[in-house]
Amino acid sequence: MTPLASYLLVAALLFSIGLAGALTRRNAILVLIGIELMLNAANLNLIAFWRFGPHPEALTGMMFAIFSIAVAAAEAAVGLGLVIQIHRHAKTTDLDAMNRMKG
Amino acid sequence: MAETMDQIFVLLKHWIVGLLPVTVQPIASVLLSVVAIVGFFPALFALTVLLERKGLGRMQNRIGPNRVGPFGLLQPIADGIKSLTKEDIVPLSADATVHFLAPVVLVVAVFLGFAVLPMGRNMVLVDMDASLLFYFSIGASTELSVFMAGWSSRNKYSLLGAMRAVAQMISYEVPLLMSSVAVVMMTGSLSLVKIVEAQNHYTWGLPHWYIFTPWGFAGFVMFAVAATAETNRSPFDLPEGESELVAGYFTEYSGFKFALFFLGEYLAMFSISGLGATLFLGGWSAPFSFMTWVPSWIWFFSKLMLSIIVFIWLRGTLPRMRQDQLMNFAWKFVLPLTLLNLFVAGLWRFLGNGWERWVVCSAILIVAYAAMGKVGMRREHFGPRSYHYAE
Amino acid sequence: MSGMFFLISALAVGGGLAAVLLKNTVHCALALTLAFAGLALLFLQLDAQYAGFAQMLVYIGAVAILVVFAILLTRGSETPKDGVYSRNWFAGLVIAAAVFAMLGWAVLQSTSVLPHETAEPVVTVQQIGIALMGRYVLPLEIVALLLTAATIGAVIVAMHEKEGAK
Amino acid sequence: MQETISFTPQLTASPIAEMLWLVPAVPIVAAGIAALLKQPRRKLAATLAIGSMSFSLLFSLFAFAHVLAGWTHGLAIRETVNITWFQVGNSQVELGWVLDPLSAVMLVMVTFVGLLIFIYSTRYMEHDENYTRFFCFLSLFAGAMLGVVIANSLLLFFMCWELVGLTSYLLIGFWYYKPSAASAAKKAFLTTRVGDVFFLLGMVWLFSQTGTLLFYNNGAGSLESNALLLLLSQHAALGLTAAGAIGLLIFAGAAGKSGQFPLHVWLPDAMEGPTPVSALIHAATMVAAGVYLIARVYPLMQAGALAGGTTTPLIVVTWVGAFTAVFAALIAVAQNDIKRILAYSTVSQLGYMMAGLGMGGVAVGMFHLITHAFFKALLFMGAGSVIHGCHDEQDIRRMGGLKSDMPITFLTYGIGMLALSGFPILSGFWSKDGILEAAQHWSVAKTPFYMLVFGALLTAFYMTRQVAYVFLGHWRGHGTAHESPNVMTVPLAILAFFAMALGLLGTPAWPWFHAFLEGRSTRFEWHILVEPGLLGLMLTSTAVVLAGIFLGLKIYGDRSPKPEAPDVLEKFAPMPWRWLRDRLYVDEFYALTVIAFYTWWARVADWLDRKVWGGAVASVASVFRGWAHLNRFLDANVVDGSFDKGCDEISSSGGLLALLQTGRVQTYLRILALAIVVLTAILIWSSRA
Repeated sequence: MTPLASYLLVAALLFSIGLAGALTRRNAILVLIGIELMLNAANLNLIAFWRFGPHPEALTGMMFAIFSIAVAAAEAAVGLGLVIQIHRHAKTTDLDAMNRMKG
Repeated sequence: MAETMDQIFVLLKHWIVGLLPVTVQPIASVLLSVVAIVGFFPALFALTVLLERKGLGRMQNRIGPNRVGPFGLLQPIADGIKSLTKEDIVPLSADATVHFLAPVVLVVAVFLGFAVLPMGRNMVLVDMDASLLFYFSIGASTELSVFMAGWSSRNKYSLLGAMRAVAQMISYEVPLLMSSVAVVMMTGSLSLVKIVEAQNHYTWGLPHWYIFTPWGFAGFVMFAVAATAETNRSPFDLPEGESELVAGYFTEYSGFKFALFFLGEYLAMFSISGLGATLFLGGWSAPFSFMTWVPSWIWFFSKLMLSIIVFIWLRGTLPRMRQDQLMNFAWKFVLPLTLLNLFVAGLWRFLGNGWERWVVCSAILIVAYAAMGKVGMRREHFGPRSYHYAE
Repeated sequence: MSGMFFLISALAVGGGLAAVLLKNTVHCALALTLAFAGLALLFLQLDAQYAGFAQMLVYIGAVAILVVFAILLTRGSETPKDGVYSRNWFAGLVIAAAVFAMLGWAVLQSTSVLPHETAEPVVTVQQIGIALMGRYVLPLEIVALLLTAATIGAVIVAMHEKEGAK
Repeated sequence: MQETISFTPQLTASPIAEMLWLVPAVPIVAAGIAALLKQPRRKLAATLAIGSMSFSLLFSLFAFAHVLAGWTHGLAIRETVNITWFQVGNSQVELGWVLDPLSAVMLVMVTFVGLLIFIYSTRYMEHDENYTRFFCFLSLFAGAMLGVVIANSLLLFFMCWELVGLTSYLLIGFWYYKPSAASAAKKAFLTTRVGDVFFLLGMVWLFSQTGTLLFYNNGAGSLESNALLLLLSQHAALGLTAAGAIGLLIFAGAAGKSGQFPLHVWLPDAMEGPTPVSALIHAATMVAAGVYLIARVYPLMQAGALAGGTTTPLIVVTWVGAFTAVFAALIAVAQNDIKRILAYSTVSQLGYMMAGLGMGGVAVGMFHLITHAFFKALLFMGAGSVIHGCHDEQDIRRMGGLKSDMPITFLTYGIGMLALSGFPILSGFWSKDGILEAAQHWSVAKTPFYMLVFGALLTAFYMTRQVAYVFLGHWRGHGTAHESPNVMTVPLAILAFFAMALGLLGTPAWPWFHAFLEGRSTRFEWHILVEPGLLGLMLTSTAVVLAGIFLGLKIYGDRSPKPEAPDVLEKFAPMPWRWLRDRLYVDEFYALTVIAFYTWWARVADWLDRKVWGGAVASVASVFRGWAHLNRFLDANVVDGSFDKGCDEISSSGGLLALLQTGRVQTYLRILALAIVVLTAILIWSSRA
């Protein structure tokens, strides 16, 4: 059976990929995508630790993951709503172009 | 005898698996079931198409297909051959990969859905603990395929159709889930097998199907509505409303891919009817205690076919809705009622076994239905409407 | 069994990479769903059925669709003329790499102390439900509140300034 | 005089005392509701205000009756209800209300006069489009004032006090579109604030010393013997005891509210508000609050006084009061605005009250407060009716001969004026006599007595002058004056009745009021009236008053019909007249000292901000800019593309140092990620070590 370390490594990889995406892409939506990836990586960590932890029956890690999934959904909804609104306002989703409070 | 008839497929499978070397047996049994499913439902699909065409024909004072074979029975085969041999056109500007992947994803997803449906006693491919959740999470991915189809073929009709379809599916997925959550509450399990078993009792020869309770009935009605919309069937078939956008998201599809979409649609219809039957109509359990000798799978499939017939009948009868009406209906009527239905189910659970719970629950639901009809369905939501064009 | 793991994680990582690297935004979104699916499978690998399905339902069913919608609404699908990468992509890349190095190092540092395989936990959905309604009922309520607020907020934020255009 | 067997104190709270909080609560709630009303709901707003006020009046009457019953049975009722508001460490802050003769009398007065004024304003304000807002403010004000009255904790007192200040600000500035009104409101607010700061200081000091702010708490209150002894044992600077110092601080607050000399400037300007407001604020309630405060904390003021002796705070109170009385009366002589004259007379009367408190004790001052409340309200409302009748004309030189045009107003106003100037057997006479008598017997000095007598003369004089200007002679205004409607005259009549009759409660022969407040029994003793000392005093004051009135009539009896004609006294003595007319330049003085200082200080601060800090920031920024320039230079000179990128990063991170606020999301994200890296590194190292 796969050891915990490999799961953690995969999670770390996904996390950094997401981070890279969030850091390098121009498009706000893609930044959001990167953030989603990072969240998922975190969830993977949680689940893995729950599975390998001493008390899986306590369900703590799993609950954490489930809640974070729910929160992530909310975050995505609001984030994308904001992006759409910004696009309406500034006619762009280019983050480099969006560095002023006034449009 | 009845026992063997009931379990015939299971026995058959065991017998075949028994012939194979032990090492491959687990894989083989799974494969067998898969093959059975993958083989059986397309056949059913063929039959259904014929049935639909004939039925519609009758409803429209036509005869329907009657040239190929006796009573046109071979029509499906002809159709199949035609669609297989047809040229497969991919628009130049289309996004070839996605355009190709879309129907595949759809069909795969829909097929996965069957894996958890108990089609008879001990006749379920995987009896997992969260099978209902699995079903819905798979169903969620069909929307994606629809979108892929619509977006990839670079065609405004396709895109509009896809948008409509996705919006509609998402809006109706909520009531679909909610109405089945009531059942889950009562059964205390997400496993479809357990749900069927919970309904498989009889008092005075009558079954304990959930449809025979106030909340169950309301839930079933709303489930049916949501399912119709989920499968883009008339009267909710705007996404492929040929009068508005040629054929919705598979305008640009032809030949085998089109056939796949067609197949996918019908399979979705089957699986969702199967789910409805499982949740509310007691799955494979017999309608009367004295008919339990009839094999369980017969019951399941008869229920399934019954609801298919209802689908066809609706399609032949009802006019198509308008997009805003559709949405209003989903969010302002069905969803609130399903939520209320959850509450009523809870009430039912805690009101004890007396006759009061019948009165109370039915009263609440009827009043709510009437009130919602009065308030939520007012004319300004459904009457003629002024169109604002995209600015 | 391990082979399975590699397959799945390859799927997830590949999806993630594609989601980050592809030029066409919609492709990115689709690749993202791929990554999500891979992650869900990983959850199943870890015997977290419920979490896995929830992941699938929420991410593939809702978030991916949302992203796609957002892309179409913001015309993000056509690639901008001045490249898809931001001005300082280099720094971003470096930093991301640094983060990965750091995390990986941390993991490898601690392989020895990490807990080893325990017996496969038998967690039924029922237990989860009971836990949700019992120990975790307060977080559940809060999350419910949050979701409501988020829904309303999203609707208000994304709503047209002038009413009408339905 | 009367035998002084003190009554047995009675402490347990009766149901009526338990529910006393309703008295302020109801008007405040009414105000809250009125605040939610839309402008056109005028009737409803007025009904709410008047209804709530009459409820309070009813309840206050019950409370009064309760106390009275107790008094007749020989009980000195003092029922307190205290609640712990919150706990700070081990000392807890308490609020509470008290029902004793003092608060009972005050309650009845405030609610009664207030109600009359409310009714009066329904008509006076009827053409104002902010009717609802007006009544909202009015009832809020009344509620706050009632809160002040019933407060049993200095803290609660202070809260309501501040609320009164706020609402007075709102009411004076009710016609905020008039710049004069707006500035007057600001002035009132700020000037009273000056006093309140001292008040707050005193309060904090009191709390730090005694650990409680309750007045009465079954022996644990701050006005009860233990606390007072404790305070007396403490010694502050200048040979004052803590009690004395706190008393002085509190008096500063009181002086601010009831316009004693240094802080009186806001009161005349406050006349910019609608006349009912002037009546409410400057007759019945707000200005009385200061006097009431002194009366309330009298034990503190008096602490350490030997029998018949006096204390530093009381002496200060007396002198300030006496001075204010004369000072304001002098100014009032030379004013031409009908309401301003009344305002200054209010100031001087408040001076009388203070002096009375300082010399004669609670009862004397309070008695004058009550009587004054009635006749001053009467005068203000009469003035309002005059203004109403003369089409919003306020300059008395443009009036005259109204005697025939508005008879009821003239009659009532005349009564009020006589009462104010202390015409025999009218209420003002008795209350003022009480003060004069106290002054006569004051042990410290006789000067206040003469000052007050002179003040009486002036009062009679300027009131006569005003009446002569307004009601006698011939009409000098434009248009024709008309009598006001009943809604306005009836309250006048009622008040007039009380202005006449109320004095009889406090004649030396039957000092019921004093007895009631101080918890003694009393009975008729005619012979006191003919005791030589008192008789002489009464005769002198009568003579003074008559002299004043006579002078007034003599000088202003036949006013020339030309409004522009200079005042008689002006011709007689132009220079001092101008001083008086310009209110002895107090405002100008403040403008030259305090305000000038503030503007100067503000300029200094501005300069500091601009030059010093701004310069510092600018220099830092320039340093960073130089750094960024350097980077750009390096950048330009390095050719290799990837290395170029790297330098680009460095420069952009240099820029990032210069101004962290790039507004670029990804910059922030990058910093975040870096932080993660660093923190993880630290974590691992720390765990390894």
